[in-house]
Amino acid sequence: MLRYIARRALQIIPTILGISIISFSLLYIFPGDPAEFIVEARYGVEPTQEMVEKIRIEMGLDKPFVVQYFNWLSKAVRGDFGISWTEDKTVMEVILERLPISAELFFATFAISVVFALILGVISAVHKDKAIDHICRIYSLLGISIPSFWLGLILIWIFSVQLHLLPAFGCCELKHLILPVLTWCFSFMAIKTRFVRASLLEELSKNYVITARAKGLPEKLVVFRHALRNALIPIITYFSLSLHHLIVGSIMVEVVFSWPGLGSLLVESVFKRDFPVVQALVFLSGVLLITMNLVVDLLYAVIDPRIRYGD
Amino acid sequence: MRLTRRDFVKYTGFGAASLLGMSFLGCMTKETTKDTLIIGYAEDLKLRGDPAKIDRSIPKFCVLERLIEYDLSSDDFVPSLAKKWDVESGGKRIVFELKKGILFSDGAEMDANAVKFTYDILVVRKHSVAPRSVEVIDDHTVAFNFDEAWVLNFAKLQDVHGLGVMSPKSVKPEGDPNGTLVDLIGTGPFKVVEYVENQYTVLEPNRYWFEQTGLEPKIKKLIVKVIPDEDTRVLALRSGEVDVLIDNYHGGYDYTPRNQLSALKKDGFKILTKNIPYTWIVVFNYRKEPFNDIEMRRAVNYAINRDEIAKIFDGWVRPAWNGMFPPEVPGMAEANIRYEYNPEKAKEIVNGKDVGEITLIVNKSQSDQILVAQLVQQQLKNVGLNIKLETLEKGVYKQKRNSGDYNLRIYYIGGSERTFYMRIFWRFLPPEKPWKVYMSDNVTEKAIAVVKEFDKTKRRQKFIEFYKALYEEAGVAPLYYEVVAVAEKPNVEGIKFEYSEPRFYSTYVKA
Amino acid sequence: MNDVLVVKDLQVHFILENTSVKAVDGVSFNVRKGENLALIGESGSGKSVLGMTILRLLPKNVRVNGKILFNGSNLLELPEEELRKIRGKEIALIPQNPATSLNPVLKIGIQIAEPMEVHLGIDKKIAIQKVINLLKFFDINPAEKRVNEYPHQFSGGMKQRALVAMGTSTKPKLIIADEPTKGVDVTKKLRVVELFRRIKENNKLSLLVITHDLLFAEKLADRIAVMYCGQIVEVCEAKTFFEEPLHPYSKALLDSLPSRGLKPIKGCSPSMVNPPQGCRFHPRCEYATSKCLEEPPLISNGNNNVRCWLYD
Amino acid sequence: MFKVIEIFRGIEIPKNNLCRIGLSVVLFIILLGSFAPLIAKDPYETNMAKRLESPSSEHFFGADQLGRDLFSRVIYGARTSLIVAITISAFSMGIGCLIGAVSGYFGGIIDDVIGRIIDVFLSIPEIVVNIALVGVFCTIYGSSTWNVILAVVFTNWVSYARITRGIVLSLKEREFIFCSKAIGAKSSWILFKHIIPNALGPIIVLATLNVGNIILTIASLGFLGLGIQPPTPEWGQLLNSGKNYIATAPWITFFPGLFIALSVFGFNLLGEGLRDILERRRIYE
Repeated sequence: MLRYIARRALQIIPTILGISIISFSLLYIFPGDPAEFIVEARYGVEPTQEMVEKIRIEMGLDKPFVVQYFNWLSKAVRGDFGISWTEDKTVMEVILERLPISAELFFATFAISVVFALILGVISAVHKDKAIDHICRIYSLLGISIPSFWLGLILIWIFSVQLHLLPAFGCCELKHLILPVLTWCFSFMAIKTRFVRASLLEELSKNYVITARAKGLPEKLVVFRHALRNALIPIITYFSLSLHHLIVGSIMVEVVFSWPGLGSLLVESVFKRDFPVVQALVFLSGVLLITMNLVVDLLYAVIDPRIRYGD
Repeated sequence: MRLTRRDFVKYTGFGAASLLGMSFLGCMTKETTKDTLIIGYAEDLKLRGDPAKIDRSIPKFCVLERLIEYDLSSDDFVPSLAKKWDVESGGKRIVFELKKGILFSDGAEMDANAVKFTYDILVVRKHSVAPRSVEVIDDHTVAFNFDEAWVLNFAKLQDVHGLGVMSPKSVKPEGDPNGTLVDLIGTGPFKVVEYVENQYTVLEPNRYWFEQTGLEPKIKKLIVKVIPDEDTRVLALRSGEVDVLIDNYHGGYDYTPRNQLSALKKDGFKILTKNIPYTWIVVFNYRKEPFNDIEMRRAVNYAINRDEIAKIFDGWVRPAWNGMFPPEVPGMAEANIRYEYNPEKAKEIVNGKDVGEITLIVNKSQSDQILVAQLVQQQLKNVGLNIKLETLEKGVYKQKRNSGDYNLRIYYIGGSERTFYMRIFWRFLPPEKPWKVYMSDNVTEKAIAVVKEFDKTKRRQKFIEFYKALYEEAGVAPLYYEVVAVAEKPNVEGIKFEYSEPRFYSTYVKA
Repeated sequence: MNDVLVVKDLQVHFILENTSVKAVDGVSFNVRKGENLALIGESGSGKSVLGMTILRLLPKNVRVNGKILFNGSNLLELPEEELRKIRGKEIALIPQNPATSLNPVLKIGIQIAEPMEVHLGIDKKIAIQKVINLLKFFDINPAEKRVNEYPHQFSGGMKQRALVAMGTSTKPKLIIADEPTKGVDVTKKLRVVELFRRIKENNKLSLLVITHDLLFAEKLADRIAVMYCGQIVEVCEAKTFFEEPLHPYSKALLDSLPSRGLKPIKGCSPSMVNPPQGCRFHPRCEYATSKCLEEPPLISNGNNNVRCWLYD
Repeated sequence: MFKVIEIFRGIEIPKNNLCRIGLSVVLFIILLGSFAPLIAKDPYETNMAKRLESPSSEHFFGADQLGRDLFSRVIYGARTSLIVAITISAFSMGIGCLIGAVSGYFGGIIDDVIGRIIDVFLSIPEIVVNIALVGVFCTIYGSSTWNVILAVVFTNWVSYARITRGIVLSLKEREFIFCSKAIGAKSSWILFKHIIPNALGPIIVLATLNVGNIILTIASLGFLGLGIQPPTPEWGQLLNSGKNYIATAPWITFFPGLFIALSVFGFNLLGEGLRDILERRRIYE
């Protein structure tokens, strides 16, 4: 088992390197001199030659690309992404400030989506091809088709503008959370519902389910004790995989509701040209995704007895 | 199968009920405040870190006060913290006598040292509006030395980049102009009690200010909420999240979108506006084909129907027919300029000229300006000028502006009252910089004459000459005259403009 | 009433996107009390479908006509809940793929105990005790340890025995064993035969064995029913069948056995979507006449029934 | 085209409900886009007298902030979205399939390297990289439609590469490739005569679903103000410009969003339907 973990962990290293190259290169697509941008962004004045020179040396921008890359990478893996170009803070500080705000939105959405996706998915699978299943399926297609920013605006129009029930924007209280969570849930839940349905249907088509039915078990037991228990393995892993949405997972929702999380930070930073922050966010979200993949693989091994007790 | 429709109804019912419950909770937590005023504002106030970077608006009229103010209607510099002043060395040295007994919100007295400390923040940073040096003569007398003998020196002392006077205790290490801002302490009507970066600032009345003025504070708290996106700010006002929206009108961005003011008013919100010497214009790349040709510049001026453009804003702004500034600006009315809308003439000029591809660049951080640019594009198209519109992110706009990679751009001249003189300096005076809007030997010479002149009456004459020269050369194409606006809920009372700034010391919120 | 199960004119149609397939077409037979009936036929002849139809375990896209009488009640018309009480209690199914027919994430013990819990209302702990006894009976040792293991820890043969244990645990009246020798290599086939004999010793039950394995059927069956292309072509005593089969298909089938000359049946199995007209076997039949284009009825020939014009 | 029909042959498309609805929605959008000049008026023509007019028989969807006919802008928006989405899809398909096929076909170290690259691109969060890239491109070159195309293609080619590689790897083992090799066929011949036609089915399904996704991505970028710039009508950007009128002129927001949702839904339905058909075919075989 340990060897398996080690092997998988080693496998992700090249992928992480690849992502680091992509995120680092973001800055180097620039034909111009980043130092000038930094001066402008940081001091808000027209850059003079000496200021630019100073920044260039200070930030190591005078060194060759490869050297700069390795400098950046060696710091990045320790969580040091340098200093923000627009604020007198380290990039990590900027990100950590916003992380809890994003996390609040994400976990609320995640919790609600998981519960309802399980319920809907099971209902849909069990009543396959009946009206309720069609409704669930159409919903899950709509969920991935309806743009969240539009849905968000429509909800704002209904609940804030027309009914004056809920605030259209803002952060960190329960009332602020409802609309963004609702909006995000709509798509988040749809994908999950679809997955639950598909997984359960796949399990329900397996032979052991026929055995269970042949035993004369009540359908409830067939579904919950037999099929769902098996389906939970892919479901749990898939759900945990979506934890990667924690970082920059809901850009559009955050932007629509001005939720000051990491998604908004990404867009703001793009507009403010605070590229170290953009770099860091791209890198971190990529790394989180890869790591979640790894964790999920290992999780799979833990919850599936075939692997757990296997050799 | 036992997991039946009943279960489904049960679960969805539970879900719906919990959501409903949550929304009721949401309603309940909404507080009805009488003694708190919440302001929606675009920028973080930047009350930590570099003291030279404090936000240009709110802290500087709520927390800080300046030495002098500028009154546009009389074209006079008027006392504020300074009681009176003497101009020495032909204008290169100004000695201020400060008012006595003014207290900072921490109870310490405002004195010459505080003034020197404040302006040293600029001096040590070699800021472009910094005086050469500041001398403390005695506790209540302070002298400023400048390189040039210009009336502009006064403007520099109260321009946006200049600071309101702050206590040396505001920074760490204490009194060090290179220090870090930790707690902004000023003499203004409000003091900072809580600051959360990028989220909000809580201000409370400054007891000493109210004692001094004999006024009674009517609110207990002023909260400035940071909402960077303009649309979200408007929604916040509509949804009752904030009571008031005020503009950050320094540089042509981050204000309440003007094209929404009517809708707000229609829905019962109060809109206060004040005319300011601030004009949106089309800037020509006058060093480059085809707009190095004065005729072509005239053609554009003929082609633009300023009435239509003002309609975008439903009458909240005035169309810029009479020259580069609105008529109330010193000398403007007397200059008696009148732009003409004459598409036929424009067509005639354009007709037969090979002008190549013309690009119009616009900074897209404001939705207003994107609309204006699209309308300008359409109007120029009507006279036979096909324009390629490029809506650019703030940084690229600047970059293209700086590199001269454009033919036309949407830009602004002037600003709030106290930035009026400085903007003439920024826009028309040498040395040549990308943010200048038009410079020619004639116009530049006349602009310099304006900012040199200490005598008000003579200065007015020089203004007229400057305006006329610019008009004759069709240096710019003015579009409309901007206002400064406050949008507030109907129950907010007592916000009033002083110069071009909204003041809150007598504001209250009806229940 | 000597019959446990009577199947009358059973038709099973699979409804597909734009066509339907008759997997079972007009099948009638009966299973007598205490007898072993082997239902034989090539893969795809519809015999497994038939087995599943009896317990209504087929997917939802089928249409079933006819009657399946068990203890006098028609299984096809019973409410789901009533039928559930028969499944696993009165009629047990031993599914055809031991490897996939056990739930991989449930312990064997729990799975075997389930029918007892559900149908006999036996407490879980006691049921597990009974399972251990069953496991011992079917040579799954050490039973106390095995009962807590997962299916993947069992060998193929053990899984099958576990399934048999599960089926017999409630002492049903009829066991349907679906292809019990599928995937079992020749050397171990005898053990399967042994296994099924064992069930019989202890229970007065009937056994319906669905198989394509003639040798296995020979060892176990009292009677044989032969299926071809969704129809039963011959039902007869086992002895008769192996000595002198009536239907040309039965003959051909027996001739294809290695011990009897390894003579393959000419032609291919017909498609179920579009079966041949008349006698379904006639395109491959040596004795085919023009009459065979008409569908033959099931004709009695002594104790046996055969669907062939030859015996008209 | 013949090959396409061949692949889905034997299945009457109208029999599949998903497909039928999806196809009609997609066709509807495509027709709107192609016949925009016939259906709609000039989407650029301003008329300040009609500013923010609500929907009427003259302006079905109302008028926008400059009095332009919103209906026309939405219809022309279909054009923009489709053209850009199909361009992106075509580029990604070209690049992706080529890389995938090369990787799968030649195997060995080439496959290892490309496989790793594919892994990397599969694990980058697409929209994050899209936004970052468009942002950077805008910063350097200013806004243009090519920014959007480049940025999306950068992340989008990988799904094509993966699927082609998979198909090539599995086909490579199948008999008829051996047969071809045995009779001395050239690599390129095998590639074009066997592998690509066989990969076509799954790729068409992927592309259909992909176009839907891309429309959504373009709209998202447009909504953030990073996508296609005004005055060119594009749905996301129309939505963006309408969002500050949500209280007074909700139609500016409503209709473009509806069309985004409709077209994405259509492509998704069609894609799903085609996938069903393909899968069922495989089962039949």
